[in-house]
Amino acid sequence: MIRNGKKNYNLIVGSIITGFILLLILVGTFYTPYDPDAMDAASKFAGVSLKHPMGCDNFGRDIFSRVLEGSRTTFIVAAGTVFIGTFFGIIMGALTGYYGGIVDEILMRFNDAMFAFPSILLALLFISLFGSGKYQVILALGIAFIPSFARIVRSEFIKCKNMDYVKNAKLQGASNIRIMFVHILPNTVTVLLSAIMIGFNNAVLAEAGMSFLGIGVQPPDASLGRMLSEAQTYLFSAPTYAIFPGLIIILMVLGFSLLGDGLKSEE
Amino acid sequence: MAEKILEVSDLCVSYECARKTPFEKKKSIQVLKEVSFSMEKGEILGLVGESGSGKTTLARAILGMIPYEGTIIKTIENPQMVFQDPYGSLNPSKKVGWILEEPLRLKGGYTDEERHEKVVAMLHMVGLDEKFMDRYPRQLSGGQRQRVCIAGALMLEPKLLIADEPVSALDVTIQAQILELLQRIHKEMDLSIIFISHDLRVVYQMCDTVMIMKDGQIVERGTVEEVYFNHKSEYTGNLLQSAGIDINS
Amino acid sequence: MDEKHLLKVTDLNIEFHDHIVPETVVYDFDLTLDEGDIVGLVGESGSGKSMSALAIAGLLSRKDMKKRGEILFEGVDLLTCERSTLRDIQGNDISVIFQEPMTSLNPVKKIGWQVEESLRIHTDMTKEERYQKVIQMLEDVELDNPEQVYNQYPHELSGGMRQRVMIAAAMICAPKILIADEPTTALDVTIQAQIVKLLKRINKEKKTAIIFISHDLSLVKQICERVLVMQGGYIVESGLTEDIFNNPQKEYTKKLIEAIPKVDRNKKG
Amino acid sequence: MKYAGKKVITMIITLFAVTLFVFLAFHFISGDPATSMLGTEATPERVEALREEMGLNDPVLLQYGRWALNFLKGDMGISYSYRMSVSEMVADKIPVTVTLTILAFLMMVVIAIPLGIYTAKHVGGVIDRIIYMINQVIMAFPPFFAGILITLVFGRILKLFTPGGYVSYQKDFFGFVGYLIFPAFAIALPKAAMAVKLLRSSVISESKLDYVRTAYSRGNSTKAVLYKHVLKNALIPVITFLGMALADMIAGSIIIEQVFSIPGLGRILLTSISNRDYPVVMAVIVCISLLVLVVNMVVDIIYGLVDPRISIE
Repeated sequence: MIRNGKKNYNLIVGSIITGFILLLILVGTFYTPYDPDAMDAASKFAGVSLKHPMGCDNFGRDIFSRVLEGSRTTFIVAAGTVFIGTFFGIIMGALTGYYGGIVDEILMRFNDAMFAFPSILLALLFISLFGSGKYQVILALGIAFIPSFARIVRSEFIKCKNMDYVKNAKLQGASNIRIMFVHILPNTVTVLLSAIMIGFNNAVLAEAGMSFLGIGVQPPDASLGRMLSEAQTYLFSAPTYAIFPGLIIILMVLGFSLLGDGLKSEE
Repeated sequence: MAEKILEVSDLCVSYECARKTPFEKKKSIQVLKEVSFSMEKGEILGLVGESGSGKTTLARAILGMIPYEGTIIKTIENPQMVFQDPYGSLNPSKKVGWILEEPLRLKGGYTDEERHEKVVAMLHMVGLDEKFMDRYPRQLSGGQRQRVCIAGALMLEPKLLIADEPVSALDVTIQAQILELLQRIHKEMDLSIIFISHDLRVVYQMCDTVMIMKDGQIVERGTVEEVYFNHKSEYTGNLLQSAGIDINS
Repeated sequence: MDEKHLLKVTDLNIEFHDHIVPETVVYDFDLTLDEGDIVGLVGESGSGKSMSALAIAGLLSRKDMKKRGEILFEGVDLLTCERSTLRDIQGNDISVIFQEPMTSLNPVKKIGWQVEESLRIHTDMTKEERYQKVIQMLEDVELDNPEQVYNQYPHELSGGMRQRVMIAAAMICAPKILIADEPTTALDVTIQAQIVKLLKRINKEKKTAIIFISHDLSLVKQICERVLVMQGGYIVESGLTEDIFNNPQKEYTKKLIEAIPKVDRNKKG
Repeated sequence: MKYAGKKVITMIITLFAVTLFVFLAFHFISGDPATSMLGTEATPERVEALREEMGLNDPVLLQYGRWALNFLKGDMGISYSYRMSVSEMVADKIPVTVTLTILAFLMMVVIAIPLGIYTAKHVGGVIDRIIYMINQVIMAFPPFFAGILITLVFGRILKLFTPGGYVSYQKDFFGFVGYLIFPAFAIALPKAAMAVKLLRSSVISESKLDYVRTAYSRGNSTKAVLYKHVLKNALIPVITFLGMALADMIAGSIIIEQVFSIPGLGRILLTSISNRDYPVVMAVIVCISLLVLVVNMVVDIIYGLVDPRISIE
């Protein structure tokens, strides 16, 4: 983490924040102070206290417990989205970038059209056809994210396939599949990693946005975006209800983007 | 008369230009125009020309890397190539050991130990020791990289090596060492070499025979002495003069 | 003060401070240059030849050259003078051409704009006068159709043409010193020979002093009267080109000269 | 000019593909429109009659052609839930969303370009580092959360505007724009932060290139090098980004409209999605796509004007 005598603050701070968030999610998986869905009329809009570190919402549910569960949902959705996007993006980008030709031409035109499309719009289209819910959101965002990953992988493959080491491998008799996935793919890791970081952040923001609109994750699953949309009504009376879920989203995104920047300058 | 290992006749190669619209007619540029020559076993053939003369295309056609018209008869198996840019021809994400073992893995039939032994032997052959196996290409100097490239090309013990500007990215003193290495393996491994270069001095030192190319055609072909001191074509004279070579010395 | 030399560099040291320990790339570099001289700076990569040249052109950060030494141009120390004085000299009295004409030209500006830039900065010429001057200069570096080239972009020209454009831009204010940093390395031999001929002509006709930097000894031998051989940041040997080639004193110089492949009829008996 | 023409053709082809895709998606997945319109209790005969009347028994492509042609004429079909013309429903929503997006875009450019240049000029300085950190945090802000905070701070606490007090542009244009300023700010802020970051890194990487050294060698001052040489090159990637950001903003306004209760395209889209009012959903999605595609086309053309290497190729 130290290079040329200068500390890589991005990497350090990014790791700390991301570590903290991952810890929260991990803890939240096994233990929450209260049942996130348990309502308690007595502690309705309870303020910040030792009993309720982030206060309570309009049904008297413990916000901290709900934030723990909500961040897990958000994280799972984002991770699933990025996985789908990366997996199919790599396959599509590798094949089109490596082989080129008419299939590449058509797929890329299609890709360009999809890419020009804001991913949230595509996800909305999908949701309006297939309904809302956690898995629908993962699928919708995942599909919407494929073009951007495919584009990145494709351009890396185009760059690499003209390199002499690829020609050399071909000359030595390596098969196309081997060249694509053993020789070229490892060289795209740096670029891919930073794309994954950015993609993850976009997925977090998109999921939060969709759940905020009420067309993302559905109850009983808690989600940070949903909490924010519920909190909006009680903004003045219970500002902590909105601020804490918002803060967690910001930290999650901030951590990954600092980490991404840090990794990039480490290269 | 030594045996012929390579015979090229009426070789034509053309590249298609990218079309601007799908309606446009396909255009193509002819890069090689009816090239014919042959090469003998043990020969070091210099291939000289300026950029765009088609020398690299000729090499690729011989190696079967691009489609061509005409005939190429090779009596030797799996010729290998050494590229100009030692930075680009080594996979940056792999260690030297992995890179050198790859041809053996692809061929198959070796155990892990055999592969390892062969790589170590080859590293010694090109003047490096086995600790280089665990290094990445970016940790090597330009000269060391080019040695690794040569080692990689020799792993399958080819009888023909095509070296495309193997020393032009290197400093003069390193250049001299690599040329010496090529000459040594030429003798020790009974290797024929096609040596592509734009540098007439290097070619003179390195090669037995030389072929001057211009615009996809062979301008002149002969032993270096013939071509350098008794050239028949004006273009050759122009090249020699441009390089500041005084042929009367 | 030594005012009779056009350029006098003494004890130039260059250190880079990117790392914890400063890295010295040039030690105690000395050079004198007079009107009409052509001096060669020869060495392998990392020898410090380009860095020395960039220092003379005022293109290095002054904090990297603080250790000691001076660069006197007509008596003015370029390392300590006002920045504006240095800028007045750059492009006007001292010009540079670089190895890669493609990347050294601004990709989104027309050739004419780039060639006349020094005129815009250093003279009060009108637009029309500048245009005439640029056309004349483009003709002077033997470019066909200067009017057409004026309106083209760098990517529309060939490598040789680009280097001619670079020379035109460098020579437009008739500088006293032209620094040529590996100007022909990226070019084909025949083009290389043409560029070398052009530089020689400029030197003869305009009395411009040239510092010619190259890794190619045989090329330097053709062009330069004097030569400085550098290695690892030091000047190993300097003197008249003829003396150095015929009678090298230092081991390294000998090695360099030996490394040039010889073309000699009796080689292979 | 040839280049611009090519871009226009590309856009038209893409628009064709997108509308066909949307049409087919709804055609095959959304179920039978006749049933949707008549409700589940309708007799099969009535449904069949309506199907015939609506042309639903024709081949799909013919239906697409008819739909597209009507769409071009301004007839976007009839809403299932409101039984009124979709065109009428959508028509007065478009100016709202477009104004919101344009406002946000202008704010982004006005904030990002000067700030980006400033930070690039002072790389490594204290202010640069502070701006970098602020930037990173702002980029992490979900736009709707920014909207919520803006409502809280500027609306509830400082009382600079009345949350929920949207004014129609037909009634009071200036009041309308005044109300949109804060939502536009919420949309612009994260994008502006990204643009600052991109411009900064673009200027820095351009400054390392050889032509910058050439510019200095001619006696240019640091300022002259930045403004006359580096900036134009550095802006090329930023233009692409601005185009994408504008497209994103059109889509992003869907969420912000919800936060600030603005009756724009986003609002109507969401209501229609929950009502399964497919003709409206389709119309809004196609309208937004059209806006996005036009923006992309304009960006491509500007790109060609700025970068001579593109248009000539």
